[in-house]
Amino acid sequence: MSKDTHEADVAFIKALAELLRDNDLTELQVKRDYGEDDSLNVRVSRMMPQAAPAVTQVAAPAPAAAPAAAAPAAETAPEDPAAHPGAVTSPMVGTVYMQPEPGAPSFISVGQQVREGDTLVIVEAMKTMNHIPAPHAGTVKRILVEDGAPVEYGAPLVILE
Amino acid sequence: MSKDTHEADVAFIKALAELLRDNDLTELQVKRDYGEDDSLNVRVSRMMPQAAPAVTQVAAPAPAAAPAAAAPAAETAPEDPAAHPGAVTSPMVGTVYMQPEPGAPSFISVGQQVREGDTLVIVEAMKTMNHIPAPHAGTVKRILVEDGAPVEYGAPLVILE
Amino acid sequence: MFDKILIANRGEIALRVIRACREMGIASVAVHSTADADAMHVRMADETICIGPAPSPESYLSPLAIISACEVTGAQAIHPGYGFLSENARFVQMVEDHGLTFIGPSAEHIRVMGDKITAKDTMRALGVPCVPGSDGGVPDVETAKKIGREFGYPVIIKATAGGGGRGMKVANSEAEMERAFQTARAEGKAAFGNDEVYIEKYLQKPRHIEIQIFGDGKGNAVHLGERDCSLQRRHQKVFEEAPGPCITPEERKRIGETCAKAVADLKYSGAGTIEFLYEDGEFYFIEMNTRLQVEHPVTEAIFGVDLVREQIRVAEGYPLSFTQEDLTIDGHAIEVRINAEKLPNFTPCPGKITQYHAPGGLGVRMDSALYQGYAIPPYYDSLIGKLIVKGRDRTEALSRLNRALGELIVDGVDTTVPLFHALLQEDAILAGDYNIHWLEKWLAKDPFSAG
Amino acid sequence: MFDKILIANRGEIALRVIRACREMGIASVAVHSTADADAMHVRMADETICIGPAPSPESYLSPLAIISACEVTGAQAIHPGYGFLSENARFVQMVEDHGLTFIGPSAEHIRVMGDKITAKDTMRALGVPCVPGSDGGVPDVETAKKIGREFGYPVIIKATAGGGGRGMKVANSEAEMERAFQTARAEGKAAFGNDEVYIEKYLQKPRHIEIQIFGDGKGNAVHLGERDCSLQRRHQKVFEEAPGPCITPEERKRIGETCAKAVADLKYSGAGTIEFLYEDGEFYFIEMNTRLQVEHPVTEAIFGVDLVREQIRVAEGYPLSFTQEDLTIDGHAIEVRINAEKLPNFTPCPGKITQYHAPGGLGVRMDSALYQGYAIPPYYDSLIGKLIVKGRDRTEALSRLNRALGELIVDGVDTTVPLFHALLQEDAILAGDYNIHWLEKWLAKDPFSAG
Repeated sequence: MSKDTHEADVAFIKALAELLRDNDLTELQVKRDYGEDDSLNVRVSRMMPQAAPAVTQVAAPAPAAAPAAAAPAAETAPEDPAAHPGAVTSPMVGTVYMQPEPGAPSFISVGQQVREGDTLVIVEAMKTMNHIPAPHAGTVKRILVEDGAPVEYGAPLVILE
Repeated sequence: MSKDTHEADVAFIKALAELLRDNDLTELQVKRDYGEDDSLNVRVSRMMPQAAPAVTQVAAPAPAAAPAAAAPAAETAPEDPAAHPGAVTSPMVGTVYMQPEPGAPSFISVGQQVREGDTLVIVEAMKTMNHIPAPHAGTVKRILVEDGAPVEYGAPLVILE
Repeated sequence: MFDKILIANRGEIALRVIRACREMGIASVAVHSTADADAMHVRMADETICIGPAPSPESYLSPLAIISACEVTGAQAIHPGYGFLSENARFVQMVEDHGLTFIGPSAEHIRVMGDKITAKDTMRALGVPCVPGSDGGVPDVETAKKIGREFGYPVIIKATAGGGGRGMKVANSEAEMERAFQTARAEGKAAFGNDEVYIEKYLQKPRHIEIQIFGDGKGNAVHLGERDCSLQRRHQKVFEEAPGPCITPEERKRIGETCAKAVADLKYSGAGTIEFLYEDGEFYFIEMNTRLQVEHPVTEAIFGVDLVREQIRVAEGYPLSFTQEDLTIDGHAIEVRINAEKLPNFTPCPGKITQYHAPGGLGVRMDSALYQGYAIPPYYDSLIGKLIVKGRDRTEALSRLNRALGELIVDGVDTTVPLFHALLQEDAILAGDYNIHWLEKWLAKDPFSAG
Repeated sequence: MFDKILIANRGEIALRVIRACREMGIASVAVHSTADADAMHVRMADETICIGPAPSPESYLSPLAIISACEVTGAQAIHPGYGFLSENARFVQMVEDHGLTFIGPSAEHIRVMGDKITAKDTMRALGVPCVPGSDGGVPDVETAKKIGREFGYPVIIKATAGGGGRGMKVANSEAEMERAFQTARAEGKAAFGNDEVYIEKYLQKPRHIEIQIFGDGKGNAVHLGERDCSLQRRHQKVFEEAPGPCITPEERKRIGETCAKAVADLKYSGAGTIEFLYEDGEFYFIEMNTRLQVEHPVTEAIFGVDLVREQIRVAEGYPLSFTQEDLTIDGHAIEVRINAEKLPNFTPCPGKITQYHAPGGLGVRMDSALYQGYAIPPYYDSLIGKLIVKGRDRTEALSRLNRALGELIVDGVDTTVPLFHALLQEDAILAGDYNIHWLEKWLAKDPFSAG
């Protein structure tokens, strides 16, 4: 396929997208056969600004009486720190400690440079203190947990860049 | 392929989109054959401002063990005679008779001209013979039922044009 | 044994009957209006037939359409469900005349019980207790006082020609009788030009207690205890339970046996319910429903029997599959009616079900014709499901109800589920301490204004 | 009373426990792996906590993760469900050591019953019948014949050093004993270099009958009759019923009381199941499961009790809420296990549920963690639901099962539903005439080749 065709196709799809927006459409599907072995299949869809159920086709049931679980909701939140490429997450369920012992200074502070292997925080699980090391050298951009806070498996602790 | 074709397609689709919007439609599907190996397939849909889920993805459950009901399926079949503008449908549940009495000639045959009010068939319900009249004058294009057959309410009997 | 039964109904009750048919190996025919082509009862039945347009009088209420559908499909019997044609004596007569079997009592029994006065006279003659009333007009205060002493106060004095509350006075004691009697007379005279009055026992806070009975049509009958259906809004039951929280085993036995004997004497056939007002240990007949009730599942839950199967068996001429001795109460059951209605005004709320998830687990029964993607049509009543729970006792049943309501998901339309969540917060409900006025009074306090 | 219970499991059993907690007013904590963030047990619980990645050893099987999750959430007790850590004595010891309550028996009881030989010795000492076997090696044919007469034929002669079928010979009568004995010896010698043999009673067509017991940990215990779980494929139960179609009330009483006495003597705490092979009126102990069984709902159905509630009560130190006298059987119940597996090879079939509709109505219970739109992850076992039906008798239960299976819709993945539709066509199933070999033999005939 030539570059020309690609460009033409892109222009075509762009036109469709504009068309979708201008006409308040939700979906547009085009199949265009130009001849043998040359066809274009486009489907453009757009979620309505306000409409929640549109894309999440079958939103999962959430029992009315039961409080919504925090974890699953967080995953789809726009700013999920766990999704940040520099996020260091908890390898276990437990309680976070920012210092080696009560009263001692914290392992890290925002803006601090750390080397690979430096302890960032401790996660205590079943009376065992697990040092969570920096996976690589970098700067502590954000600290996402508080001293003494419980954390789930996979919870983001620190953002290191 | 050529830029011309693309532009023509976009113009065509744009027209469809406008048509959709102006006429308050929700979906429009077009398949256009321009000749051998040259065809265009378009589907344009639009969510109603208030409407809930966009495309009705959730197909209705049909219990595995229960035989599928014939009626609902028929309604969505591509060639539903009941949807034909010339269809004369049964105004009641009953049994269809094509003649006034056994052995007599049928009221109608295909190709026959009928006047408004002429009996097309009889639908018997609870021992009562209900003459089904032609709603308007015309030609019997098709007879969709057989003598003695049971019919539902709304079942197409005859196509009259 | 019937080969094929036509169900002259829709919604959850049509499904209920289809289920019984399938378990009995009998083919089922669903009838439907054009508006119900996608309804669950149509999807579930072995055969389906469209009988008319959306308005009920031309479809579900049309004897001609129903009987025609039987003829066309070869169904031998008709189960009417509740509502629609289920208590239409003329229809039942037509069914009988066409050589078909109506799964229910005879046209004659339906006719007798369909007329309130005849029903009351019949029941009184059979020994069923009714609200005590004077036989016709009461001529003077002395007679009125005599009646008052006989019935016990309070009594109500009503203008014979009256209605709408005018010419009605309550006397709470003999001291109040003279004034109440004269006032009622005067009001009757002024409003209706007739000063004749009659006197009835006045019930202040009665409960609605109904007795489930079953006759075999041959002079045998049993009772299946009571249901308490006092929680009503505009005479519509919303929450029913069995056994009744206030009924003692002795009361159950007494009124149950009275009812069973009455319907046995009538040679009544099939399921029926004798409704009473209940106050201070006494029962007062209101009416008899000659059909299956919406709330029959609470009785099924505590007795472990299938009332629809039994209806079909009896209609076929089989004896009842249980005797009175077989019927023992096990546990406690509650039903709540889930309507597609928007609170606080209970405005009907038809529409498309975008999500549906039924509660499950131990002791939970869901009778509903909903499915995800179904569109509730606007033409019929708003009952979309019945949630029935059973526990070893009332406390367990209430906990289970709370749990199950929390699991139920019906999205896309408003429902009465929040009503039940709110009721389960009320001490009176938890204690079973309510009467037929309780719900209306509670609703009058506008409990949903905040939500 | 516990305020908060953590459920160390997933799927339908986690849901089962959450339901019991909610009915008891106890907060529930769901633990989950990253693969289960959208699972129903996570959506239903009051609190949730992610404890590890998808592989079970790092999440549901990790004592550290589970106990940590308790500490972090403040849960006082752990319900293990079945599978995973439910019979891990080391885990239970850790739970106890951390001052938490394990909802189940003591670590010691789990340890004893976890070792087959110790379990058998313990049970035999407590009077529970075991498969008769010679005490160690049998020196000669005469002794073998004596043993044969004692046990009753057939018996099986096994090489002490044997395995895999070699060195195993069946003697159906005394006439066959000499040859069988000598052959087993010779094969043992040839294959393992050891000609010592021992003798056991040989069961030809046993049924799998298991007795549900419940102890209060203080020396009191009851039994809740038996379940027949003979229909198995590769030692996985697929269809369970209670009461057992072949067990007489006398047999139930005898073996039930024996089992209840045994666990009372052990001071066993909580739910347990004693599994037997059953043949010709005799029970032979196999093993004891020191946890709730998958198939516990059939027992709940016929006895009207909530076994999970009872587990929680007993773990809190309360007495059982019922006595042996309270426990009477009402009706018949059947459970079928719906697995996400593709027939005929039972290949696991994870994937997205595009449609889910649970059966409803009278006598139907669905325990499932499915919902429409849920994606079954490939990491765990394939059980996606249990359909439990109850009828007044076995015939009614079978009809109801057939009806309910017809209503169930699980689209998007293959399931074992067609297996049950097919089984319900088999006379042996309808008659209850099957044993532990029946299903494998039937499957060997390739009943799904056409479909």
